[in-house]
Amino acid sequence: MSISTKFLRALTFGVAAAGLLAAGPASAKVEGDTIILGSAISFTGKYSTNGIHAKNGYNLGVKRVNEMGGVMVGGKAYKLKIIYYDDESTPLRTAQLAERLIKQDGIKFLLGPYSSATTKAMAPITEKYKIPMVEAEGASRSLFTQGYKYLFCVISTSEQYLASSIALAAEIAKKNGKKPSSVRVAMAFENDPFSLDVRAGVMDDLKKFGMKAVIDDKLPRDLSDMSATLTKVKALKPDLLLISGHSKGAVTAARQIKEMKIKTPMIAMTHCESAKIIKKFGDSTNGYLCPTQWAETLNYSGAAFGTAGDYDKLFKATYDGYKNVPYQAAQASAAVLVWKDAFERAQSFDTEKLRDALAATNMKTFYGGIKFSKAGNNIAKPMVLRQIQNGKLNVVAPSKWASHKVDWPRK
Amino acid sequence: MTAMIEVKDVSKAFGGIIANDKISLEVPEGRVTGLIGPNGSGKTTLFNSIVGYHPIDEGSIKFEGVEISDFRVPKIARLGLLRTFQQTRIYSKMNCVNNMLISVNHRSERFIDLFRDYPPELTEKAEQLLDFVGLYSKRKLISGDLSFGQQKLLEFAMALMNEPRLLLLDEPTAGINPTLINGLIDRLRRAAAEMGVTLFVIEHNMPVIMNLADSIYCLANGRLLAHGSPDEIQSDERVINAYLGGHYTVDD
Amino acid sequence: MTFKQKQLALYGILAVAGIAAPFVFPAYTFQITVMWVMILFAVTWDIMGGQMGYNSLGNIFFFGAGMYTCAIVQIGLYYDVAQYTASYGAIKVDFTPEQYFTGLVLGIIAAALVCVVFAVILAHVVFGLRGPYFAIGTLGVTLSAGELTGAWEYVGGGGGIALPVFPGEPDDRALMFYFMGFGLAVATFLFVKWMFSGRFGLAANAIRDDEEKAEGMGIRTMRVKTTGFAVAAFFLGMSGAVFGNMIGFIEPLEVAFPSVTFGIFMVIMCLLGGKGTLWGPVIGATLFHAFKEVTWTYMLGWQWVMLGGLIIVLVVFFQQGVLGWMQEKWPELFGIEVDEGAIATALAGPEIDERPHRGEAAQ
Amino acid sequence: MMDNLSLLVQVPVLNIQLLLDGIFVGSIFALAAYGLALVWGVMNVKNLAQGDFVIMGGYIAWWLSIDVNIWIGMPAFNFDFLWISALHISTTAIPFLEFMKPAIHPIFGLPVAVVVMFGFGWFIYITIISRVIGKDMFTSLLATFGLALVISQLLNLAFGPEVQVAESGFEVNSFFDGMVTVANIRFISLILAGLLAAMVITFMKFSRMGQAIRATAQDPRAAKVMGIDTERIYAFTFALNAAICGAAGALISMIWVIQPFFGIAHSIRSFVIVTAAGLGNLPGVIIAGLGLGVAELYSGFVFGAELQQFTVVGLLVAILVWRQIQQSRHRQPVQ
Repeated sequence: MSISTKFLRALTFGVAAAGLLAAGPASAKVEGDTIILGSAISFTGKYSTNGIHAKNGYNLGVKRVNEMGGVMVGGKAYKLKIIYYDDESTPLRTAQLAERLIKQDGIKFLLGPYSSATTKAMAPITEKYKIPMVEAEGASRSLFTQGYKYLFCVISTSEQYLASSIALAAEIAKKNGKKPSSVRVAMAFENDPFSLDVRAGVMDDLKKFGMKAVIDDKLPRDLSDMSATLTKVKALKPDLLLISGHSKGAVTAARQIKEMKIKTPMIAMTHCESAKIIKKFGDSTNGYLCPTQWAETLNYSGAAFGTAGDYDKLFKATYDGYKNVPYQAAQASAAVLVWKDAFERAQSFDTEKLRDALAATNMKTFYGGIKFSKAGNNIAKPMVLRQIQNGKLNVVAPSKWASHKVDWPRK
Repeated sequence: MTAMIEVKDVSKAFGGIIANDKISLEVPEGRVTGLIGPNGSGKTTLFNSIVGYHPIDEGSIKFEGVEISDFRVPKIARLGLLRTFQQTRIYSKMNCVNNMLISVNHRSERFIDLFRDYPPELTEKAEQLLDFVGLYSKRKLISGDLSFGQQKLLEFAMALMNEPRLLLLDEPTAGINPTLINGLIDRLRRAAAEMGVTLFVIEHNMPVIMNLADSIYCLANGRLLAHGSPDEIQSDERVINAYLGGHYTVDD
Repeated sequence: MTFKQKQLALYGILAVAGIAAPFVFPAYTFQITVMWVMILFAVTWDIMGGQMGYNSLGNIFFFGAGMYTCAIVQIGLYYDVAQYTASYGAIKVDFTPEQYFTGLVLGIIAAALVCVVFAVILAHVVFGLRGPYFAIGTLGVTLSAGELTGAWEYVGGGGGIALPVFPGEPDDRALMFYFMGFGLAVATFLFVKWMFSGRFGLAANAIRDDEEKAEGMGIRTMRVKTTGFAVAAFFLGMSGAVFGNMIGFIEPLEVAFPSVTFGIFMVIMCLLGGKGTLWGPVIGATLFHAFKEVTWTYMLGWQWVMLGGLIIVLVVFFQQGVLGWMQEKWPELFGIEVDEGAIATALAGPEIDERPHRGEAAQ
Repeated sequence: MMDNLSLLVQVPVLNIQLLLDGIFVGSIFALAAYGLALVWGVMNVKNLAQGDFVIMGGYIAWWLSIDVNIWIGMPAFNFDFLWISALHISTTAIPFLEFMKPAIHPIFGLPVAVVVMFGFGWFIYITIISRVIGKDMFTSLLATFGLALVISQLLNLAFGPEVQVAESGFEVNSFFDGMVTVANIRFISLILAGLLAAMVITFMKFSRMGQAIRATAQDPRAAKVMGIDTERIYAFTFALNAAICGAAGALISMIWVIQPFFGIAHSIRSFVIVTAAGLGNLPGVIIAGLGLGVAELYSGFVFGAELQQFTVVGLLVAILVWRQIQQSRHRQPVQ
């Protein structure tokens, strides 16, 4: 046998193997009485904790919808089902999986991935294929300045995460007889799309109040130590310390704030509850302000799950090991409800009709109101700010939703 | 008769050990010059100094009138001054012909030449030289598979392929089957005579060097001990003493 | 058929298969495109790693550098890059088709050229390092590049850049990037094949076998190494530019400078196929890509463990790779002659071959 | 940047904080780096999984320190793709196996980590490293890279990607009006690191095994001729390295944080230190380790946290280049 035929064989084998094995199920959007949704989400990699929260949320949403008789389209009840892929928490993989879901699996209805970075990689592709996507985990505001028409997001955008804490700081300054512009702010944000976006929102608010950022550090993604930044905090004594870095950043910060006895009167950080800092660091976390998309104490309610509190109970009963239900899960369930609602109003599986139905969404759920702006983000639901008070998360701002008064300065 | 290499007062020490101490010698063009001395007398160090493997502490080395003591190895090689190694070094995963082809001299090579093919004349020449050292039938073999002696011959052929002006040979007969030494000496001589290559040879095998060289330098303890024709060296008391002190005897 | 004809036939079949693939398997266009890029990775890594014995762990640097260069050119031609990449309050952008294609083409060219410049500069930094230090040093360069880009606000830092959107149908977009990837891979392969057919190939192998000897014979080793590095950089830069646009969103640590994924994949693919050969990297990349896609589909969550296991098994037990193994098994297929009696004769002598000489052998 | 520098001058006491923090963590870096220098020097293995060994040790100490039901707290591997999932569920279903694991203080977790990692190191030596020794230098780098990948991914599957902390619960001391704070655990960890280093050094100097290791490092062939079982020496050395890493990891989990993917950063730190100090240069390793710790903190303070990681890899490149310039075989002109 000659050398070239050998090469040829090896190559054909390789190509054939690649083709065969990747072939998988070439299913369509709707199979029999099942509507198939698709999602690429983080099972591995740095976002996998939250990715799995989101997956649990999606699954609970699907389970509940199916239990309630499924989705009624054209007088027929359809069950929901989700095909998942693991995006490994990297946008590189998400983009590939988006193609795969749409082109190979024939998915026409998508649920979003976890994190802004991966959603940023996914949105241009769904947009190109005109496949509607309801996402619940990508908050970056820049997603909604691109004019995407097929992207719908049930959560509040990222610039709102820490905005209310700045407003609160201004309020407190006034109450203490100081000008809001005298507030000095220290910031430590992870160097990734989500946190940079939160930071951009904060910068706008600072400008609005005339406040000054005395520290503006960006935390590398695999930083295991913040003591250099916190040493600066000690020296400069800011009035407000803002931290954003997913769960990882929250744990590192909470630990070192405790250990370095940082005395800043007001500290706000994202992802407190998904990082479980109360359990880990106990009393030292008292007084932290934690923005949240959703809280089980809010008096929202909707058809599928009842009240926010009911959802909380159901979720804890369904999945082991949750002390607090992370909002990442709740909003994922809400995204499934949005799809159900859209199918039933559109009475069709046509993606264009569904897109229009999604755009016209206006519903009340356990997660709060959902109504999309032209850009696709949810404008019917505020972010709330909770404070850790004696190991409990209590809503303290905005005042419309507040159940407790804010403790200032924190102990 | 002009001197091809002029070594003047060259010293080289490693740490506290003085390997070469103010050595001066000359290698005349077109001749075979020998370098002998007991183990550890500094012969290989001197070779390394000449071809540029390490800086020298003091002195001067001139090749065809050009001071080369601050040049580095490749540059000196491109001037036409080449050496073979005591521990034979060839490109062991390439076949013999390719070993030869890559050994052509790089004196006037331009950047663009890197992307050129070898002209057929070169392959022809490579095969001729392989034939000259008796490796023709093994030309397609991977050179690492050759026996030690054959590798040594290949290395010699590679050096000739480079068309050097001067070739420094470090113990060409070490490890070669004694019955074949005469054949090798014959080839060395023919290389010198037919190809106009000046040879400078380190050798431990006294009969070989006496037979081969036109003149011989003897080193001992890092110093130049004696210089003369083979006959003079053979009868030089100091040389005999130096060797008797070592492991070698000069019984012909 | 003669060897040459068979070879031509093989190339023909592969070319036809490559061109037909996106039309036969339209659903897999994206994955096959990635496969071509993987082949390009493996082939370029082999220039230094396989053929020259310089095992770099940092070649992916050029991929990222090309990606960012292209992005800066594409955007910078029409907008202010700093404003475009600002994470919030981003300016509304709209690229006309003409702007898009001009930007893309110029960006790819710039990526290639900038990477060559980087390669020449880096060559002087890293080629003095030997063995493991070279591998670690190149890895260090790439990691630093990722960290530095992440701290560079002009290009959006860790927030990344969303690249201009292709003005047209998604299927056309997929096809365009497919043919860019395919074309680049083929061009790389042919260029490397041509480059290694001449003096460069022998010089590279000489450096691999014994660099000191090569220097001693007067080979301009630095020139050869720099050239090899620059060629790899040239093609990697272009692949980065194309890949970045294909993904549509780039950021420093995971997309542009993925040193622990793509950066290591290159090496593994070469080892799998057989390093230091022309076809080894191609075969290795194809098999590896297939393996990866399979584990990603059927072993959700465990794919990385599998991959790590594959690396260990490959490196420990199967270093010669598929082609190397074939070469050992059937050397005659590869035009290698083995003298069965060589070792026996070597031991018994005669040392100088007294068998037929040239003239006689020819008859 | 200038602001930060002037801040250091205006509030000089901050330097004490930075220096102290740098030294505390640098001592742990030095410990892990010493292990690397050991396997590198003795068996010429460049262990890219060094950092992952460290993180693994950290996870052992952390897991022992938390208060969990043994089965729920067991590594929750997701075996969805295999029949093994059934197996996992059946074990959780056995009621009498459900008991609470007592929480063990991380300081007592440290010796456990050392022992477990020693065994793990021996196992890895037999399965992987023994087949890598003697092959070309790149092989050990790649094989241990694969190993690093497997370890970090398994840790991730088992414990999730969250950052974890082994809480010591010790007091924090304040000095200079609260400007300098030192957690007691950091002092303790420094002392423990010093003690461990002293133990290892004494062991290497005076025990028969230590002497055999040093003999093997100098000349494996001669050692073999002298009747030393080099294979066992290698296995022991590698296991010892893993044990040292385990200790370093336990300390890291107490004073910093751990996460499955932080291994690579620790590996690079070890390489930086060993490359800067050279093999077999113990004082060098200690100084380079402490220096790296301090350098990281200062760069984080002065240039901003975003360049803290860069400092480590940047230093690696800089040291390599500097070494290259030093060692390059430039033929100097004769003066």
